[in-house]
Amino acid sequence: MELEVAATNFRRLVLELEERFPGLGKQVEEGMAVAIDGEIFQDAYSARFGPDSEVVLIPKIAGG
Amino acid sequence: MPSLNYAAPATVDEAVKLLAGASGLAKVMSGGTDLLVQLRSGRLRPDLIVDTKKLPGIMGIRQEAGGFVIGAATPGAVLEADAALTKAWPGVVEAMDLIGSTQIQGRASLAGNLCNASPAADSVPALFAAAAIAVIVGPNGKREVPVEQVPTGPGRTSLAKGEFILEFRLPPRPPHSSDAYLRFIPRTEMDIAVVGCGICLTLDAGGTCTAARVALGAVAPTVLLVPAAADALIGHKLDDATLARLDAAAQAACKPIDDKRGTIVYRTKVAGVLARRVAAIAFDRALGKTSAKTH
Amino acid sequence: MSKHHVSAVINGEPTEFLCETQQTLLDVLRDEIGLTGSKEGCASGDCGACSVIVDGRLICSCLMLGCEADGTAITTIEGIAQGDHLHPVQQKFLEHAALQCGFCTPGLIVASKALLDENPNPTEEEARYWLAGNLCRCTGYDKVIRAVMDAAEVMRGEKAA
Amino acid sequence: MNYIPSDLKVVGTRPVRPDGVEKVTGRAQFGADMRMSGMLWGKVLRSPHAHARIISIDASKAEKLPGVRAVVTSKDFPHIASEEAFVGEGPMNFRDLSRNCLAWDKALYEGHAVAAVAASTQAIADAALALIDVKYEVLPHVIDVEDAMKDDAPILHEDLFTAGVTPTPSRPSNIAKVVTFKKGDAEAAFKSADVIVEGRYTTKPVHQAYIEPHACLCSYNADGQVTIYSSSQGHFMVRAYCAKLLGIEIANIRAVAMEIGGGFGGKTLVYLEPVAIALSKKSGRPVKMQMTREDVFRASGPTSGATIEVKLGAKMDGSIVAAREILKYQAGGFPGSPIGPGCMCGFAMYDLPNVDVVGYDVVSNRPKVAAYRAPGAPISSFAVESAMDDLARKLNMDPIALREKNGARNGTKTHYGPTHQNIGFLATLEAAKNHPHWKAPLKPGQGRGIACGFWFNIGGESTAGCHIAEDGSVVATSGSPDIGGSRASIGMMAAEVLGVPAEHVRTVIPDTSSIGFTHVTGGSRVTFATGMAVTQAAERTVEDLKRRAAQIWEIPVEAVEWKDGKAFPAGSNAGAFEPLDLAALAMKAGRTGGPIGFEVSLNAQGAGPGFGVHIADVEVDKETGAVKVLRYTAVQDVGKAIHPSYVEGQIQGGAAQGIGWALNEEYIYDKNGKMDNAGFLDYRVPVASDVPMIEAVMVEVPNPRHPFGARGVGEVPIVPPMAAIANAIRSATGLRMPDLPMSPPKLRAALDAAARTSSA
Repeated sequence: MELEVAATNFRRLVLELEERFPGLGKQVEEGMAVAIDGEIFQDAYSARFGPDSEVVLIPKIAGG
Repeated sequence: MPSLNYAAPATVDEAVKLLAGASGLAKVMSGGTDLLVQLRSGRLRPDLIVDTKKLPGIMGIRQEAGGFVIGAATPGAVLEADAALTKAWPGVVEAMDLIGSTQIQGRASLAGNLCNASPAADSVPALFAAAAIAVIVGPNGKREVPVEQVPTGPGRTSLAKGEFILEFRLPPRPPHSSDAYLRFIPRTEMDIAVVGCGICLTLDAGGTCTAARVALGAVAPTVLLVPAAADALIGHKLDDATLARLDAAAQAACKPIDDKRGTIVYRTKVAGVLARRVAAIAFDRALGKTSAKTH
Repeated sequence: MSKHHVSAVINGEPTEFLCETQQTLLDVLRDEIGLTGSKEGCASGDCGACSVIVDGRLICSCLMLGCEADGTAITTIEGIAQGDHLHPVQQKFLEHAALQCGFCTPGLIVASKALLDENPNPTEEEARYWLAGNLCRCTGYDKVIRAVMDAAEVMRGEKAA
Repeated sequence: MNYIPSDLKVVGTRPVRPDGVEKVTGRAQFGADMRMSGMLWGKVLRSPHAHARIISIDASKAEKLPGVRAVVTSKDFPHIASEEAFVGEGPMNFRDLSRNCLAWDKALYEGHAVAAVAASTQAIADAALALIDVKYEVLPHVIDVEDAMKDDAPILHEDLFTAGVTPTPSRPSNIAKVVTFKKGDAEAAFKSADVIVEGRYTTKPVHQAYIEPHACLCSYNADGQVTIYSSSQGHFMVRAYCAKLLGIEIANIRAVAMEIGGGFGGKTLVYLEPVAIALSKKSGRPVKMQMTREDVFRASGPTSGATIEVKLGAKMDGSIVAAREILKYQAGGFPGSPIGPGCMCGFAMYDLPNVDVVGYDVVSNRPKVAAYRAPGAPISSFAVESAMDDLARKLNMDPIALREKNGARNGTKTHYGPTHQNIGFLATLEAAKNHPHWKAPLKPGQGRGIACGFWFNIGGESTAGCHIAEDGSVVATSGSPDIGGSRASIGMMAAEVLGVPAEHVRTVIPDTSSIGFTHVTGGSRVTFATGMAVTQAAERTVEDLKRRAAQIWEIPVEAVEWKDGKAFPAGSNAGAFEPLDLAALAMKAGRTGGPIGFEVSLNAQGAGPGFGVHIADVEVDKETGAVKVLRYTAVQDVGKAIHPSYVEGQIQGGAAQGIGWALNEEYIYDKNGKMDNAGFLDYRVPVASDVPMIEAVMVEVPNPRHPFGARGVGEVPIVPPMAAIANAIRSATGLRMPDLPMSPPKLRAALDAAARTSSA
């Protein structure tokens, strides 16, 4: 699913998703990692993204 | 808590007395490489362990009356280091050598391997093929029995209460005789045989087999001596037709089970494969072509 | 039954200890004497982490009873180096990075020393088969075998340490 | 800052690791090596049944046995609600974790912990276990993943409803989760393909099989303070998980990282520590616990077994137009298989326009899976890389050329979303293609295969420090337990920044009360993330040392230059001063601001992904079905190798584990759902004589987000081996072996079946 968002950082993205799709924001916040322009962020509050940024939500990755 | 007693007697009489007089379960220990695992897992709860390694003659190898006498508790590493034994009985030595790791070889013995009575024991098909004699001591004195009469089923032997094996006798070798043992395992080391095969044979000067014994391991509740497979060799040279008959006879003798180590179908096929390969090695050795050990 | 009183020479030190029958030599070394260099990886003789040398022979200390040790001479990993002078096998394990987690290392070093004592010039195949009873899950054995072969060269005097 | 490779003096060399001598002399202390005065031995009673309701547990007889000091069951633990919570390490369902440590109402697999005792000796503890009377109602069990997905399968959890499907199901299911990834329109694109290959593959659960069984020593003091000595991949993880499971404040727990005897992902969660703490609290004595090897196999995490279906569609020129993968992963008794990464990693290496991936996370009556090296990826890649090989054959194309044609490069958008950047896949393929192994002649009966692998690598939270001792020697600290030599690389990075030899830096791993929080050692993150932290700590130290030199010389700090471990005046204008080395500056520390040292905590971002290409040669004994690996070359994009020997070691070790996974390792169950091979005798990890030398080829495509260009290296090497060997077997025999392990009986049966077909 692809959609345009107004948010420019991860926290605002979560809030926006929660508002548009109740429950989704919480799920993203707690269960997913975010990849911004190809780079995976485990905890992305500090990350900013611009108008052309590719923001992808993916399952969290642990490791062996 | 039940207590476990331990004794390391210095004489055979004392050992027999301890074993025969034990009130609960008494176990004989030589190398202990099977016994200690069973003890640790709780599968076996003996009241007494009688360590035989201090008994005179039970450790070591000597030549006697043209044959060899191997002390029952002699570790595999000692067999392997004995050049004369290795030359005369390469199959018995390589079979013993295949049991476990270098570390296991420092402890494991022929008697332990035989009396643990696993159908997959590596040294046992070689001993069967070799027509080895087990010298058994017990409350009624000493008796000598062919090794193939010792195991009677998985984990069971024909030894009576108070009896244990003191030594093994390997018969004198006629000219052009040799033996060989191979087993199949999934790895290169450290596994229990999926199938094992030992063959001992004598050839005439022209390379025709005049006597043979063939034994298979891990294809029945006990190691099997397979006379039909021996008959496939006797009177013949090593050629494709002989090997094909041997393969068929070996397969026909198999009564294996499906388990975590192999299937009925697989074990049966591989028994035939190994019989052919072992026969080829034994023929070569008997003809003096090679004595190289295989891993 | 009361405990067994056992006297043995461990790493050159005359040592006495008490043990119960079911205690293995490994249990005794680790829990009674405090020599924890020998490791328990399986307690069934399948991993070699507890390898020690008893009267010149390499064995798994988990497959020998403590009470059997009476009158024996035992070398454990703690007795391989001479004071602060590492054995060539130890030195080469370090140089070749032949250890990662280091848990199987004591057993591998004891087993490798026993190999080179018996066969100073092993082939790679001989070294691999000798050490087949020492499981290592980290290294894939590559650097372990290189370290052993290199140590053998040093011990034969063909190469400076 | 980023360092210029040609300037590096320490990074890229091979010094002896700081903990080496301890480990070759037997002095290193692992989890089971600790003792405390008054210590008791703890032992666990485990379920003999694969699936059973626990009706009652009567421990009264055990409690009366002289020497027994405590018995605990799940009743001694706080009740935790089912929700994924964060305790620093990311999501974990703590109710499930608690139930895995000690079963609540149900035993979900054979070996599931049910009760535990603490006694003065091991023998008494064992005897006490036999006196605990547990009444079970044995329930039907299910082992296989596809059986567990059937409508009439025994249900493990009445409250488990499949997530990820609409509408939300009304019936409980063993399918915990469905994950889907879609890119383009695969269905339509398959119709445009010239060539299609399809395959169905299965893998068995395999265990990490670290040689050190889990072990810990825990002490609960009367004041509520707890000390934990244990071997794990994260002592902060142990602290957090124990706190959560037992309702203890985190600051009241001090966890000490003992040396860890291998983990490979299997020591990223707790089994014994919470139980030992509960026993210690109840008995008032320190409690030591260690698993037997059998316990390790029956009760600690293997990775998933799986069923995977793959379909690839390509044009005659080799360009893949559509790809589909369906993955069903066993999670064990509780949800949480690595299905997510499994769905992402299989096709991550390729530039594919149309992709459909569906993954299922499925519970069954087996031990709860734990992470294992590149969790999820090896299973998925075994299937995809086998199918790629079949596709290359069908197209009559070189298998490396097929991968080059479709290989991901910078700017490739993956099917799971992110666009690849700064990746080295094509360089890795190039190095494999140019390696002499790829062109070496083969003898009849031998075969060669190649396969590729991908892992994301991760960053995350790490703390490291750099402290200058009073004499100028250096102590580096790392919050990451060292599994495979990371103390060496951490110390080397500090030494590089400080301009001193590696031997001048001692690296230690302080306990959880003595250094800042750090995530588990996993995901190949330590040299990257903790390495970044130590580099920054050393850089701050250098800045501080320059400031102190400036103060001593009474010149501006900008006029001080740091080089080769010394402060110099920067050029003649700065003044004529003798350089000050670390010892000189340390001696004056008291007069220039006090102790010298910095600790840096960070959340590292930008761990670059890694790629591997493996080449395997095999020989098949067609009469026995035995496969011998003759030659093995593993090429990997490692970013920058900080300590090349340990990078090679990771690659070699991962490849050897993969060889075991390919040929012999598997969990075997009997008809009662009990594991039939819980020991090193019949769970067959490779021994020294099973494997050849493994040539590790390091391709260095620097990761710009790390000061030295490092990428994680530990996970990638276990991804390609299974398919590389399967493809080599296909090359030797013409047979596609779709089921792992490719054990001798299976291969002989396949050879026989092929012979029957060709003769018929």
